[in-house]
Amino acid sequence: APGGRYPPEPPLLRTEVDINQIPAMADRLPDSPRVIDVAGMGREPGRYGGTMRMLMGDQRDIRAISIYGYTRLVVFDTAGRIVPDLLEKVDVEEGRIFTLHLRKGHKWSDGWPFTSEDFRYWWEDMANNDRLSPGGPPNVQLYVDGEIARFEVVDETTVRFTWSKPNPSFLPALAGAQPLEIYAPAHYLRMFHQRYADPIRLGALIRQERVKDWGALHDRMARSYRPENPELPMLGPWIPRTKPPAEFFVFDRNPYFHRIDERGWQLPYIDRVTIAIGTSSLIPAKVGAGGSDLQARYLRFDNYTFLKEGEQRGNYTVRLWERGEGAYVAVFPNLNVQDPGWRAVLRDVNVRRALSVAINRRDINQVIFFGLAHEGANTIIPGSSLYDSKYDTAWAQYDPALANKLLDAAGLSKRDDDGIRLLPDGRRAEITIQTAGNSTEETDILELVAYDWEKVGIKLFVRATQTDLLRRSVSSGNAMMSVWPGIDNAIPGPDMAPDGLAPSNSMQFQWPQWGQHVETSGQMGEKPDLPAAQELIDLQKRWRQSVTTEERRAIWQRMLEINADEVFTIGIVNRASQPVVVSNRLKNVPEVGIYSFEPGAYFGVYLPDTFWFDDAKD
Amino acid sequence: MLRYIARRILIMIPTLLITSALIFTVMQLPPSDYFETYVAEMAAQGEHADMSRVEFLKREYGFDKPLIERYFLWVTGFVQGDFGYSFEYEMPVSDVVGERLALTVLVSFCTILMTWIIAFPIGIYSATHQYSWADYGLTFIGLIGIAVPHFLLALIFMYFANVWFGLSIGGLMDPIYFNQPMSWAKAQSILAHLWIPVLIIGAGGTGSMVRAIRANLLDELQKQYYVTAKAKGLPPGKALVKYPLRMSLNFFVSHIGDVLPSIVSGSELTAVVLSLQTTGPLLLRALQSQDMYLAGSFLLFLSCLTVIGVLISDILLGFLDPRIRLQGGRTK
Amino acid sequence: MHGHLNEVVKGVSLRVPAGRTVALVGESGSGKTVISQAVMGLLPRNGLITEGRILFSDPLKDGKVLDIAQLPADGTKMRKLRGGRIGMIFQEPMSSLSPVHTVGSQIEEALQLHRPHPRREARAVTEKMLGLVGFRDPPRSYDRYPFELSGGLRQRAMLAMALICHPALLIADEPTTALDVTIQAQVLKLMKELQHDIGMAILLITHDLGVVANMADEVVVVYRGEVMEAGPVDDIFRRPSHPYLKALLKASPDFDMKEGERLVALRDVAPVAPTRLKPAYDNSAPLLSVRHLRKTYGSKSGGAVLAVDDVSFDIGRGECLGLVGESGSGKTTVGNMIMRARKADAGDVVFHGEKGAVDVLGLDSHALKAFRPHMQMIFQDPVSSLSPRMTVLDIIREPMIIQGRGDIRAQKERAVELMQAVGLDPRFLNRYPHSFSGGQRQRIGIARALALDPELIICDEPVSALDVSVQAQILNLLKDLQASLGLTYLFVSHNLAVVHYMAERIAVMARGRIVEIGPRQELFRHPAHPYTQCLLKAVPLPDLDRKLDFDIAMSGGTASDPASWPREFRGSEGSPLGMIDLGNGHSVLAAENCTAQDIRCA
Amino acid sequence: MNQPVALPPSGTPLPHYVAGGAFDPYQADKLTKAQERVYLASQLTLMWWKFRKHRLAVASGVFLILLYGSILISEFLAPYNYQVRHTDFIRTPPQSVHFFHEGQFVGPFTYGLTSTLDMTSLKRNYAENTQQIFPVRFFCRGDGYRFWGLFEGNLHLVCPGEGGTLFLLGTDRLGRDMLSRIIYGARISLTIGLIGIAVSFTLGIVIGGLAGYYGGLFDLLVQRTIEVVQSLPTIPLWLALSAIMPPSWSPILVYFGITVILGLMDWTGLARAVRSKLLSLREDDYVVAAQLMGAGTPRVVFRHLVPGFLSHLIASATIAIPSMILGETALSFLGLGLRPPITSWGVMLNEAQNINIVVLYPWLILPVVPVIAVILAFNFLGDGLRDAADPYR
Ligand SMILES: Nc1ncnc2c1ncn2[C@@H]1O[C@H](COP(=O)(O)OP(=O)(O)OP(=O)(O)O)[C@@H](O)[C@H]1O
Ligand SMILES: Nc1ncnc2c1ncn2[C@@H]1O[C@H](COP(=O)(O)OP(=O)(O)OP(=O)(O)O)[C@@H](O)[C@H]1O
Ligand SMILES: [Mg+2]
Ligand SMILES: [Mg+2]
Repeated sequence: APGGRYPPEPPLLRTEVDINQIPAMADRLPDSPRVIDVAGMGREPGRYGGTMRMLMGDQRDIRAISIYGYTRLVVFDTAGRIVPDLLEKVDVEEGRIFTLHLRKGHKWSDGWPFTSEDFRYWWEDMANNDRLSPGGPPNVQLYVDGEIARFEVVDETTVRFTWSKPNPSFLPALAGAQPLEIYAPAHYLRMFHQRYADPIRLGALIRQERVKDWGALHDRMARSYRPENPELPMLGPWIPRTKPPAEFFVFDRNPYFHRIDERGWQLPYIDRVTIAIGTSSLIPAKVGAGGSDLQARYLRFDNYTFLKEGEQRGNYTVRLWERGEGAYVAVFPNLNVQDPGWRAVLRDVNVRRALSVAINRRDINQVIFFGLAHEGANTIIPGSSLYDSKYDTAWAQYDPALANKLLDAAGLSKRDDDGIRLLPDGRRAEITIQTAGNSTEETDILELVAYDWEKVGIKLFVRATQTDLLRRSVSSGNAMMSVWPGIDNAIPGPDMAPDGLAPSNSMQFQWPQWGQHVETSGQMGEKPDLPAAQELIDLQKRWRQSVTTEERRAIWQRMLEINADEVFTIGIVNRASQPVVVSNRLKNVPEVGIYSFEPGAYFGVYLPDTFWFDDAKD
Repeated sequence: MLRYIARRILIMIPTLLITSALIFTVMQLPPSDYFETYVAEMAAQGEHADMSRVEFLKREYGFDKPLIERYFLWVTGFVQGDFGYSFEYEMPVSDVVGERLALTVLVSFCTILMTWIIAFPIGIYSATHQYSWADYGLTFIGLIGIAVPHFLLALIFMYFANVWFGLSIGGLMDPIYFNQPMSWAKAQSILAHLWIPVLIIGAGGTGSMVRAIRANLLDELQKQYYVTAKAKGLPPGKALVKYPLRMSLNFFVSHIGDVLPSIVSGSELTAVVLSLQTTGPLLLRALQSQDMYLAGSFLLFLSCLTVIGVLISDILLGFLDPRIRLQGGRTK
Repeated sequence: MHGHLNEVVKGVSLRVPAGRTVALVGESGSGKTVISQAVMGLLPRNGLITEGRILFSDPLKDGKVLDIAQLPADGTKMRKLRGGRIGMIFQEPMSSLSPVHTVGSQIEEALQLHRPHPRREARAVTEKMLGLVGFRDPPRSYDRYPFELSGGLRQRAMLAMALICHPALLIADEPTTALDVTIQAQVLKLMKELQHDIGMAILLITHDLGVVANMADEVVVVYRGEVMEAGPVDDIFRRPSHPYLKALLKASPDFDMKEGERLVALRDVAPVAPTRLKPAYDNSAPLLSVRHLRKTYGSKSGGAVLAVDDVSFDIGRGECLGLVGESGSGKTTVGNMIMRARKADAGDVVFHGEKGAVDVLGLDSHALKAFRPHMQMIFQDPVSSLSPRMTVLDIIREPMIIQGRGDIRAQKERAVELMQAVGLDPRFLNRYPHSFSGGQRQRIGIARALALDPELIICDEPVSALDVSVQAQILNLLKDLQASLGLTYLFVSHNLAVVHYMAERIAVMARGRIVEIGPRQELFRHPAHPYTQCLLKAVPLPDLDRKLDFDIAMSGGTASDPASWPREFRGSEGSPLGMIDLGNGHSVLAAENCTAQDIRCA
Repeated sequence: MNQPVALPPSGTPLPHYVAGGAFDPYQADKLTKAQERVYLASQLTLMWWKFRKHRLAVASGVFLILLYGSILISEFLAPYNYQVRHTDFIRTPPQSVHFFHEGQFVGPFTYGLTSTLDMTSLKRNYAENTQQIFPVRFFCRGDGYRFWGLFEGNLHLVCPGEGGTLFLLGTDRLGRDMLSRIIYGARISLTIGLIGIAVSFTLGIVIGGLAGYYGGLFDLLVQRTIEVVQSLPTIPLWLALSAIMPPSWSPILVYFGITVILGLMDWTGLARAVRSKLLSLREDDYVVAAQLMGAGTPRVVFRHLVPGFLSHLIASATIAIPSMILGETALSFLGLGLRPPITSWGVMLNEAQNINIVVLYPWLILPVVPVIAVILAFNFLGDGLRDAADPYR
């Protein structure tokens, strides 16, 4: 260990080490652990111990531990660069040959070595097994133009994935908040696999778990993203101790976690994380009573004042982070709407621009966000190296006169007695916008938008449905317009796939049919017939074949430009504030940060394993 | 009597068959299914659902089979005690429900008990002291219990219980006792938390019950047989309970069967607001996310209880009023 | 005291000495019941004592005097008195019993309250009491519900309840109206015995001057809430001086009345104007023929009750057939079955209307509705047969509304007219039934039955709750209608004098069968059946010189017991019973192989 | 009237007493025409006379009539148009009306409001500016509205002074006047929900009544139907409904539809109560009497039997009213109820379902007050009706 001083054992593990249940720290760590320079990050190296309490609204939210833990083969750092994490290093040749080097001596949470065998098992016995994955390896990132990767085991700690063409989305996928997983704890899962397991024991297990067959059993036991199986060996900082169903989940430190701080202390500092499940609407109240040590999920901006007033009592501080979506709320005109009249109107770029400039974003920002959000289009935000304010300001000014002019130009110049414009086919310009109605903020914003639009002669009706029904009616073309947050990842680097900017899948609210067309390689959906959309598709294709970062940057910029200019989606505000409640005892949580799922895994990039409690008893 | 019960139990079979078919159909009615909701919810959090996994699961759960077949699989399973598999929890329904049932029964039982213990004396008092100040006052309080939405009451209570008594917000116990085996401390924590849900869930019920008892009793207080009872020299309280009160309980007994299903279903919306670890929120969530078998089996279980409850209340009605027992079966 | 509108009892003073019987007689609605309620502290909600005292001195407490009027109505003191020291028999036994408790338990409750016994013993005592008041099978009757009992049986249950505690004062409000004379004699005797044994004082409220003459030591006559005349029974019967009392005595029917003689009512009322003409009819053809009616009631305890057994009779047009008999012998059931209010198990009922014969039991619901106006019924229980939530006006109008007779105005006018005809003040029209006295309610029921001008009326004890003067008025009214409209009656009554006055022919029922049927004179003069003979012997007469010999009459419960009858009238294996014709339309139920001669001799 | 007779001491024989005075059996009989009118009054008239005596019930009735009257002219009564936002006055606490300024009578007026933004707690604070006085105006021109959506108007009963504000119950998160929203909200809250009650009551009484009256096979079928209906899961039903409701339907229409369906599913409890009561009442003599007069089933059931159960019906109706007024709260939980910009008490309370509001902006909970008031009023009205229909009073 650096510094020559022998680091202390974490209190939670001391007894076990003492009675030789588990090896001492030096033997638990890989030969070359990942060293996190805590002080170098401007933080304070910490102390072991303590329990971090968190609250969630649903049992499935326990996957937060895999997200916040953010342990991947490779990870994004706060600057958006991909760096090795579990891996010692990655070699990339020609953008198509990926050689992954594992850390020697790295162990699963049960102490079993983490080796190439775990990759092989996944590749051969899971991804290419007829029962577990009937159609071959399921993940799109493993294919390039329909070609599947070639997998080889180089040696005990080295594996290689090879394609004949470049695959720029491979590494970002491995680093994703919801990652592409290409390994599994073979030594554990074998006992559920028909190929390896003793049939009698397997049969007993199947009965015991009350599942249909070994496939279902294996599937259930192998899930790692939502850690429901406490037996499953893992690699993250905290490992589950509770078997669902439960209301309270405990996660204990992983004795074999591969990161250390610069002093040689094994991370995480915090011994234990707990997640209590309860009604989501009560979470702000519970947090306000000091019920959570680190909480952002289920807190909304409008809880801020309440939370602020409870700071004393709850012994916490509320911080405001910036949200990382392209838009807190964006309006998505459906370019594939069934109604031919409206389709024509919405495909007219002037109409979209007009609708955008007709919105008084400042007013909305003031009324709802105290002016703390940023008024702008649905695009990337300054944290991204690709950011340029021109994308942000394009057609985002408040200019009703311009809006009127544009609408007139688009052939909506006639109005009826109420001042509502008439479509070319004579109908009133009444837009029904569908929303999943998730928050009052959204409802309020829509109300304000409706007010603004009415001034330029467009009437807006809001209709709320369930999320799934909303998707359904958008993709079937019933919905003419919908509301949803903007681009998921608004701080991308050029190496991240620009999928959100071009038609790429059927879940895109602005062009579901075109997206589906691309997604299914033309088997379903509609062929895009708007030149701008076609260009976006081509650009995206080019990105997929690109090799250099520079090339990709250019593609990104062009795509952003097109999106900004065509106003396919109408962002209202972005960089909205996200309250983050941090216990006063909890150290190393950044004052400000970007709260976003992709990239960054919410707290993940800020390395929660380096957070610690100042009152922890050592 | 035994024959009557046997006959009724026989009739239950077709009833439950129809009910199960209807439940199954209604569960299918929404245009989407569990997986669509699942995908949509994932997307709402910026996550992408693994479509191939969804396909895998759909096959696992037999979504490729025709509806009828799935129905029969479900019903026959139900009869054999296999209640199906919850999509959301990915485990057998009985495992999901199991734990919560005890707490639900506890909460509902206390609630019902409280409702009765409070409502009966007050209802009787209000009826016998009609238009006294106490009657007005109790009416007023009862009506507030009915009129203020439960969620608001719940929020207010929980917040102030937290600020003043330091009770943890929501839930039936302090979070540290979750997952722990029952202990004295845990029981105490449960008791300390129980009163809020009991009070809030019970508030509306108590108010309504008081009103109903009062109204029904007022009708009976004038009857000649009550005079006879008094003429015998029965103490007023006893006379009241034995004669008019018993007669006025007709409405109450006809609903007593509902207690059975409600004891296990737990008041859903309120339980959600109160974040109780009862079955109510589970069922609600399952219905919303279209976790078919979880919701369906639970509902079918509830309707079994409904049917049994109706039977019980019919039997009790017969005991309460021999006119029904001896002549009720006849067609006019 | 004040009702909410009117003063109903005005300054009545009376006393009931220990061990004696005071009879309170008076016109229906004159406040007798209210007086008794006041004594018990059980006045209805809208009544209160405005002035006066009610003094009670309990012989057990050495005559310490208590003013009941001052006691809090539901206080412990009052409760001790009620039931224990003062027993009360309510006028309407039918509705005074709780429908959901067995009669036995209701009686036993009173016993346990004031004379606690161990459980088993209590039941035995109760059953004994049931037997004393004439229940045939006490252990079984203990477990029966009031609605399973006939009117008379319910009244006996009430009696048992009041007597079981051996009260110091018994207030008996019309205790025997629903009982046939033999049982009546038995019950009266029981009361007398108790009086003798424990020195019980009795306040007897009754309309039956015969009972008064036989029971009372002193008599108080009230009229409109005021005492008209009071004195020892001798003075009252032998030297009546107040015109009201004189009228009363004159108005009671007796067996010595001549054919066609009219009763003298206190006041005459204008007869109701008929709404239809009297049809020309042939008196000989029956209007209603009843054949082989039969009804069995299932019972909870498994045992079935054969209530009506092979009953057949005819009623000619314009005729009045009297139906008398033992209480609980199935008279009401017969009436109900004819009316299709109950399903008959077997038998035929044919109604020979203007449009030919109608098979009443076979009518479908539609035809039945159209047929209803031809037959109407006056119910035995005047309380429960009036919808408690309808005003009298609506009650009387209802049949006209249902059958679509006339417009609202016409209906209202007719209602007023009917009220006057039955001797009720039209001012009562907007009151609810519960605020009427027993006799008043009964008259409402009569008015309702008359509203449709039916051809046949089944009168089930139509005048039992009426004092003799009003009774005379009603009977005259019925007779007038019979004459002017050709109305036909099936007239059920326990009061043989009334039946004698009304009926041309009389049928006697016992144990579910008609035991004797024949023209009035014939039957009264030559009763053939032993039960009929008993009946006639047991009639109490309002004549101090012809007092009832309770011991002779006291064949009571046994009078109807076939075991006590001569062999000829008992059915046996070899010789089934049949109707034996005695000539003159007089027949009697006897063994089929008997002749008229055998019977005359028996 | 006779003087009460003195009774002889006990033990002595009763003397023969004969009342004096004239005896006229026909005394006091004839009615005058006016009397006759009174005594021939119909039952409804009688009930009305009785009802009038019940002061609280009459007051409640008047209150409800006024309230229902108010929904005809909500636009006029509300000081503001409920949709107008006051961006400068977001979440203003209720403002008080003053009469005296510096000890001097001015008549009703409000002070000006100055707002400051507290950027650390992100809260808007409001203070009265006693320099500015805005006398409240009456019958004045204020916010424009479309009366019943038909014609324009701007007349109001009260308006704030020129340039001033009059937020008697404060404003909500968008700066809309709460009082005005409550006044407008009454329109929906007092109408649509009650339709559900009407539907479920009609069904409950009719079906329960017939089952109780007929008994036997019919009763059996009805009972089984009730069991089945009670078992039907409503949420998937709503989900399905909300998917098939034509998008062109206005939210009110959708809500209306849902209420009716809610009513269609909600009759079972009442039906069971009615049924079991009738099972015991149907053997009573007066029922038989009615049948003997030829009364058909509907008449027997609804004229004779159901009135005996009226108290319970009235009580259950009053109990059901709150759940219907607030019905949309439960539904909006599923995204199905009414939503803004439509305003109803339930919607407003639903917006208040938030810890922030309970703690920081409690005046947003005020819509419970009209709900409680309405329910109390309905209840006392029900009491009055019950008593009026009660023959024993
Ligand atoms: N609850 C009541 N409300 C109003 N008036 C009543 C009430 N009860 C009785 N009355 C009236 O008081 C008067 C006396 O009634 P009461 O019952 O004492 O008569 P009664 O002498 O017993 O007559 P009957 O022989 O017919 O039973 C009657 O005119 C009756 O209408
Ligand atoms: N609903 C019933 N259930 C069972 N038994 C009944 C029922 N109604 C009447 N009974 C029995 O049937 C027999 C005949 O009753 P019914 O009422 O016809 O007698 P009744 O001749 O009218 O007597 P009363 O003169 O006392 O009124 C009685 O023994 C009675 O107990
Ligand atoms: Mg009387
Ligand atoms: Mg009878």
